[in-house]
Amino acid sequence: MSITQILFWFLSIVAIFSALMVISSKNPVHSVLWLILTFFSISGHYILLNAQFLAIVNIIVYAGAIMVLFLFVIMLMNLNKETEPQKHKWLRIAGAIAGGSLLLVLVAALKDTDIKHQQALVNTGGIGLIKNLGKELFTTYVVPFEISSILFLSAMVGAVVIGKKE
Amino acid sequence: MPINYYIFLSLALFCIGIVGVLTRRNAIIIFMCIELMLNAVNLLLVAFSKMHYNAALLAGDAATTAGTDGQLFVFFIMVVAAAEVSVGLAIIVMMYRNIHSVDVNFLNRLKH
Amino acid sequence: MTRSDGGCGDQIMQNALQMVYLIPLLPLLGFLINGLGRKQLSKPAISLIGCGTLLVSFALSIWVFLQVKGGNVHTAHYFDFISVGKLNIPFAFKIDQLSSLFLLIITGVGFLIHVYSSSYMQEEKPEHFGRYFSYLNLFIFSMLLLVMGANFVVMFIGWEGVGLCSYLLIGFWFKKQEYNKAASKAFIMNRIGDLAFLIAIFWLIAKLGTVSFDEVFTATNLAKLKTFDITVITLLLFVGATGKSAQIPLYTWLPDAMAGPTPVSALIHAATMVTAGIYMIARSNILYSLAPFTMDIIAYIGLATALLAATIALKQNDIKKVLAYSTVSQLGFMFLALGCGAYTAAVFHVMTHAFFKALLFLGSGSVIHAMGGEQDIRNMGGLSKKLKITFITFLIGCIAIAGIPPFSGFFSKDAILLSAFIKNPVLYGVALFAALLTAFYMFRLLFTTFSGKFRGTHEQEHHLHESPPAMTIPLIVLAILAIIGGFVGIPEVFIHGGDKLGEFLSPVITEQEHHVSHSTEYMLMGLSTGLVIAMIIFAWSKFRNYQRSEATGFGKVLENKWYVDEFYDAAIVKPIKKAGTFFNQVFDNKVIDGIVNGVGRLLHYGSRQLRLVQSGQAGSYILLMVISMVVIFVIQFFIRK
Amino acid sequence: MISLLLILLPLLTGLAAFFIKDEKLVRTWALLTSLATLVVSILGLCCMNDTKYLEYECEWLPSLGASFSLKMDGAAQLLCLLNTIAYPLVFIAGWDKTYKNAKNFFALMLFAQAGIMGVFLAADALLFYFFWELALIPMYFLCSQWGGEKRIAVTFKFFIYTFVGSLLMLISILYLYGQTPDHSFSIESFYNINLTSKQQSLPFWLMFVAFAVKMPIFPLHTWQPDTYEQAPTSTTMILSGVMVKMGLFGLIRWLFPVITGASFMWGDVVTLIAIIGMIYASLIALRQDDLKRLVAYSSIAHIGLLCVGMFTQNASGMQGVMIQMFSHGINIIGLWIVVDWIERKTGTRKMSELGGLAQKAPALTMFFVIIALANIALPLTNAFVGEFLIFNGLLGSFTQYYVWYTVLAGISIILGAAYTLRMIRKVAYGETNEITASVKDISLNGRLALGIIVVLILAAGIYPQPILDLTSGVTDSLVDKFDIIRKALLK
Amino acid sequence: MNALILSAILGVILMFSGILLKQKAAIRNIAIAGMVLLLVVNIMEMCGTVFFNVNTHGMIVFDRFALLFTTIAFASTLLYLLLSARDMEKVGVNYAEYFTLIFFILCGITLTASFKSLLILFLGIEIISIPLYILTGSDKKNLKSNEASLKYFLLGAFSTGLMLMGIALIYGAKGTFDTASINVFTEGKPSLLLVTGMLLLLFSMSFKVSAAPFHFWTPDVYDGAPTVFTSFMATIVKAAVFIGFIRLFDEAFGLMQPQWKLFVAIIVVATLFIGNITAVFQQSVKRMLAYSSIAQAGFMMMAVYAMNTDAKEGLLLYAVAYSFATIGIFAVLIKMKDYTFDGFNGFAKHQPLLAATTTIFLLSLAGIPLTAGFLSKFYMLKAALAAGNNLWLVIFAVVMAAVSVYYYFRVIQAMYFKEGDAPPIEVSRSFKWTLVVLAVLVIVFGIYPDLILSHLYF
Repeated sequence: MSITQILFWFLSIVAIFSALMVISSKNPVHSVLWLILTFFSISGHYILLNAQFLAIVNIIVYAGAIMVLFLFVIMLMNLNKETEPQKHKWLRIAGAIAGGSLLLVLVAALKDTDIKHQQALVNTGGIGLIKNLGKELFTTYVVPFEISSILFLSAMVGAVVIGKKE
Repeated sequence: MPINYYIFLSLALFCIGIVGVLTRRNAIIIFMCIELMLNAVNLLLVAFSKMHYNAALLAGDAATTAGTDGQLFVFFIMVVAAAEVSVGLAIIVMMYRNIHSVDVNFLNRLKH
Repeated sequence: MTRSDGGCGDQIMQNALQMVYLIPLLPLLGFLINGLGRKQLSKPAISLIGCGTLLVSFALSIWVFLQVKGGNVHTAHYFDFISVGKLNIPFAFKIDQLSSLFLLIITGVGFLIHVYSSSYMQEEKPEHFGRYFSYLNLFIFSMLLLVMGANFVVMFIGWEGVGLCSYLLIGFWFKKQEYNKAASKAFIMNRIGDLAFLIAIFWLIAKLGTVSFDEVFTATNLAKLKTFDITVITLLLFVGATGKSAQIPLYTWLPDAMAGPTPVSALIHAATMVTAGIYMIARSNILYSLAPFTMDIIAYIGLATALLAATIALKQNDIKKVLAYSTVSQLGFMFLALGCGAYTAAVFHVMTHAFFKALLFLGSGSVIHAMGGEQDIRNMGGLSKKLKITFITFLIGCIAIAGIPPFSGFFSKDAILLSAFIKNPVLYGVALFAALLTAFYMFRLLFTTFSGKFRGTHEQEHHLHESPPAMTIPLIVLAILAIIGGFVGIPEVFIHGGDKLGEFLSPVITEQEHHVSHSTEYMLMGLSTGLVIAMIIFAWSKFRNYQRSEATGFGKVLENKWYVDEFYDAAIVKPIKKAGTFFNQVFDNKVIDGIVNGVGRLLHYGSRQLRLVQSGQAGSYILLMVISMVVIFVIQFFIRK
Repeated sequence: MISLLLILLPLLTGLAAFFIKDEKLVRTWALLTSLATLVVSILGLCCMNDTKYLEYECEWLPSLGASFSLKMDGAAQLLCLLNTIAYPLVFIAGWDKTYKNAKNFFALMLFAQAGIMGVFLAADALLFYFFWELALIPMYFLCSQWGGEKRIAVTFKFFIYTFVGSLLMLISILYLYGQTPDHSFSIESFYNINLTSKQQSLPFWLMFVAFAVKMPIFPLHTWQPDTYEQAPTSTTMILSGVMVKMGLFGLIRWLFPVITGASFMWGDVVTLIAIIGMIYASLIALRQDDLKRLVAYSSIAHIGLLCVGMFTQNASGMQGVMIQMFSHGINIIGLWIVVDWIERKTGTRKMSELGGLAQKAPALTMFFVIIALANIALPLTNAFVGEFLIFNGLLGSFTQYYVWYTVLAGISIILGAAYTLRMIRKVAYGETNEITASVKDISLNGRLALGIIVVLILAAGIYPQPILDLTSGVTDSLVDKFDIIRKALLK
Repeated sequence: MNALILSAILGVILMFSGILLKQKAAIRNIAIAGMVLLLVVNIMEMCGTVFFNVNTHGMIVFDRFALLFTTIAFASTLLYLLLSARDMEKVGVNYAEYFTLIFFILCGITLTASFKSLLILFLGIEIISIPLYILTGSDKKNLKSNEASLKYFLLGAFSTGLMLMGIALIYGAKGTFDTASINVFTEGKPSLLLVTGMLLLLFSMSFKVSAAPFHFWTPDVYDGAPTVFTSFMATIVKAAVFIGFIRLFDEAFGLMQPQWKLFVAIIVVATLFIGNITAVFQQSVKRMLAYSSIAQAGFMMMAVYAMNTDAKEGLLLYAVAYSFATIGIFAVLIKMKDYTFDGFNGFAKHQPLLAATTTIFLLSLAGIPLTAGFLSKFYMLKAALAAGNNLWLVIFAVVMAAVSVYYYFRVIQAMYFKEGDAPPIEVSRSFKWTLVVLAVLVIVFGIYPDLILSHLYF
């Protein structure tokens, strides 16, 4: 059992545990913190998969920007355990069962795919490096890249439309 | 590490996200769960890209760029997610302004 | 006598008989003129047109008759009425012995009755007067079509036409709803018969592909028909006849038909229309001769009708009702004759009956006229002093119908009885009994009406008077005919070759020769005559001066006509009405429409339920989505494998 | 040429009618144009009766294989004639009526005429369906705009009923289209379809239901009495006089020649249903008190007989249907005119409240009686010829129960006499009452319309041969088709 | 390509015009002018003049089908703007921004109609969705609008998640996002990953086109959103997503029909059933139209089911028929004070012209001949029948079409046959004429659809 494998298991367990905590903790602030932890563990996975660039971006964008945004909002509304609305017990159970069965079905379906023995975790390869990605992004993927700017524009306009006081 | 593990891991995260969406009423939490789902997808994509890269290597193509597209896709997902978050939070805030609650079931005028 | 192709071959145009279409055409014209101009024309003008047209066609009929007597028989073809595929139905007239004879009877008696009516209907308003005559002419027209038609379809046209006219004339005084009811009853009962007639025609078409007499009654075609077919066809035709000629089971309309004006009863419901059935069967005698089974049926039905009607007539107090039932009974005799294969006898009796029954009806009309509309014989009596001519003519009529030599009725009825005797002595016995009943009730009628002392109200008595000549002259003429009418068919036993009628009709009517010893024949005649006279004396002793008395026991049953009408009502009319009500109120509304509307209601219900799924909660939406996803995955990965 | 004109004329004049404000003017306009159409159809009948005039074809949807092609065979000519005769009659009879915003009324009426005409002429399945619906839509608006108090619900029911039917027909058409050798909707290629009788069954029933609803055949008839009762009488005349024939015409042109095998196979069943319907409707008519409903149910009975006649599938029966379609159209329009007059003058349709009209309105009564007698097929009226031939065909047909069928159908004829005479008796005869005491006799335009009708009745009753000759071509070809099938099956 | 870039530019222009110009008329005119320009440019591209020639590395291909559809979409949008642009003023203050977002959405529509790579599809759908979330919530003080936008956003994001998961799995199976190369598989059966991904995509696309059982957002969102924008998203957007749908399943999963045909059939049936049946009982015309749009989606799904030439032509025709009719009805509905059926009572008396045109639109939606609605439905049924032995599906669809008549005609009945006092509403002459043009177009395409379809081929 190599170190990478140990890391893999460790990160996976952390990710899943913290994810579970996200959905189970009563206090929204805690959920946010747990979610950040999840993201960190996922970034860890990225590093294991030599996707260094994505790992960094993940931490910056997600754990950094996005989650902070969430945190701000939650603080702003000072939500906490007391104000947290609770779903009816049975509905919660139903939801859990539904999601669980979906997982079950998918896993059962995909447990023996034709590619199941292909290796993902090896220490070679530099495609994840910013150099390669950048090259691709600004040659092949330039059009989608520009298009995504439209997406941002619309999001910005939207935020303005929604957020602006009248 | 066989790819299956990654598939299962991300599926697990994905479904946890779904369960979260189903079990919570706080709009923000629900939204966070959706973000969790997206991250599960990202993880899977990265794993796959790596896998395809390996496959290409084993096929003997030393200078392969296989799998790059997967990682770029992840990049685009993050872009979209960011945009979504900005809009989504704006909407939630707007609602909160009006009803001082983030309970998705609080507003229930539209039905039947 | 082959049907012309296209109708304009030379030899046909040369044939004078091609002109016979004038005979029905003139009454039709009369109908149109009187019908459309009934508001404008004056009464004399109307009666002139009505009678005049008929007089002319009567004259033409005589001319035609002479032609035929001269051996010139002819089928006049005018145009193709219906021609579909192989079926071709021409509009053609057939002029032969049988039809020409009937032409004479119809136009002749018809003319007399027209004349009679012109004074009998004087009280009517002009337009109703005109309506009356137009109907009468229309009737003559259709009756002529009936007898002149060269195929079953043209015959059927007339057949239904006369039904229509009788409907119109029974309901002539349309303000009285019960009259209209009687009219409808007549029409519908005729319709039942007509349906059978039609089916018979279709059967013929299906089997032979033709309906014209000239083609059907040829040996080759008859050979094509199986016995079964012939029996069915003849039976169906006979059912048609029972409708028109008031036989069991369809006779009940005729007595009710007396609602119409009396001349109408005389013309349509005694002299002419009701004998259409006999004409039709006589016309197709060749067919019937091949269907012994049908013949038996006809004989029994006829006899039964004769007896039943006679018994009913015993207890009737309405002068016209008595005559009506006697008509039914006489028709029964005619069918008996037909059933026994004595077609000539039947036709003979049709003729004589036309004379004396028309006479009797017109006489009763004159009585009613005198009594100011009174028809109940219990309120009459002793009229012989005031109404001399009426009384005498009526008496002649009664003698004739009773069948006392040498009056016309004797010969025809004797011929019938003889034929019955030849077929089966039992039949003869029953028939004789019916004949005796006839004599009895006719003279009951005569005595209660004319002898004894007057039983009506005083102003009726004061009002009593003999009818005007326009009414009495036809009476006299008919009386003479009733006396001498029989001499055209004197039995062989008296004069060799006396049976002129038989000879005349022999080309169209083929009868199997029968042979009974002269002694038997004499004996039968004597027997019947004797008994009849006895009956008359019995009636005289009983009703010389009539005392009013309530009918009891069996008499009541007879007075109520064996409750046949009630039975029909309960057995047929009521159920039909019930079914109609049920279908209308329950089945159509509740069941069928209920299903239709039920679908709509179900839709609404489903909609109301289904929209509850749209709970308005994002959580539940996603839950449902996830569940359906799971389901689809399961189907894809675990079930479809 | 003629055929195209027959459709375009009412369509365009109808459009024009939308813009004529003045009521009197638009009424005149409608009458004149309908007369013009009549002239055209007569032209097509007598002097220009040559295929180069009667047929028309131009490209429409080549991608679908649908073309705008019109074909005018004998049956079509007869029915177009009926259509063109009916409209002037309706307009004349309704001359003294006033409608709120009349221009729409007359425009829609003319549209309906165009639609019906198209149904009779279309030689392309898709086009046929188009016109089929087109005839329906104006009727829907007419009935629910100018109808009685329950009009909306009733008319809507009528619409849904027929719409469902026609949609089923659409499926059938599509199915058959799939079977055509050259994927085309033209009638010729429909005639070239060859399927086994078993395969034909489904499309047969799908299509027959559509026609059965239109006719209507028991048990799909429940829309009809309500609609006839609620619709404005002018519309009812068209509905019952002309539109009903669309269903029968569908049988003649689209069902029998295309799906011959199944039509033969199911002939017995359909005949039985239709006969049951006849008796059923007659029994109900016997118990009706409302004049309109009575006429409606009697119409159901008559249409049932027509359907029976079609399914005898022999020359006599189908020729009978041809002439009877014409006769029924004329007669029932006459009946409606009378009923409408009575309702307008007395304010009631209840026979129990009527009576004694014969004294007050002799002319009306005369027409009434004549038409009623024609309605029960008295000889020398047009209906007799038709029913005679139909019954003859029925008895001569190849169904194994033909005798019983004939007898049963005959019963309904007797019942027909019963309820018709009952109607005459209750309406025209008897003493007058306070409702009928003040009735005046029918007005001039009414007399004119009824007079024309009576003339037609007698003319067709005494000398029907021209009509029979007109349609013999169609029936003969159908009979040949059926003979082939029959031989094939009997072997 | 012209349209894609120009629409983006126009979006930006309008964004600034909101800052620079004060009077709304000017903004509106710019928008409409821009729209015309967009339409022209797109048509020019159809005729072969391409201004910008960008190498998209085969991610976007503007083929005949895509261009024809975009033309249709732009034309409908133009008509939509002509009819309803004025009414956007009522929604809120950010007048220019609304146009901006609409142009961005058009940009997304162009992508969705012409993608060749799942990435572009994803971006396109997102560019469509995100502005729509905004527009739905643009009536900020209105709680219904808030609720609608929140629901739409949450569910939309969720379905995006599904879609991404699907794409990821497909990537895992194929190692590419290019539709063409996804569609080839050497081994007999497609791999489980591929199938799973395909199904997830099916779900998310069904969600976007509001096909049952993923339709739940539709009624609430259409009902809650400002009517102006409901009109837009219910027609043009939905049609565009459908085009994306059929492209995806034709080009990427064309060879996997055995795997998805059954489920599409189920979805068709469910959608038709739920949409039609639920619409029957509605009291508000707006909500009824929402459900009817689900029902219509069911019919359009038949094109995906059939997946043949007829289906594609039919889908284009359907897009026209459905969009035009619905835009027209909504344009009238916006003017109404009262959205309930009774609000239409006696409408024909005061507004004969509007009533007449609305009737034509309703007839088209109901699929009555002579209107485009009939032929489009006809194409669908034809395609479905041609697709194979599935008469039952067609019969079901037809029965449901009959049901749809029920609720469409309720409006007609209210307008024409019911007595009532629908408050007289004043409309500009230009509005009336645009409406008439729209109605005429509906009828013209109903008689001669080749006007459109002939452009599909050279």
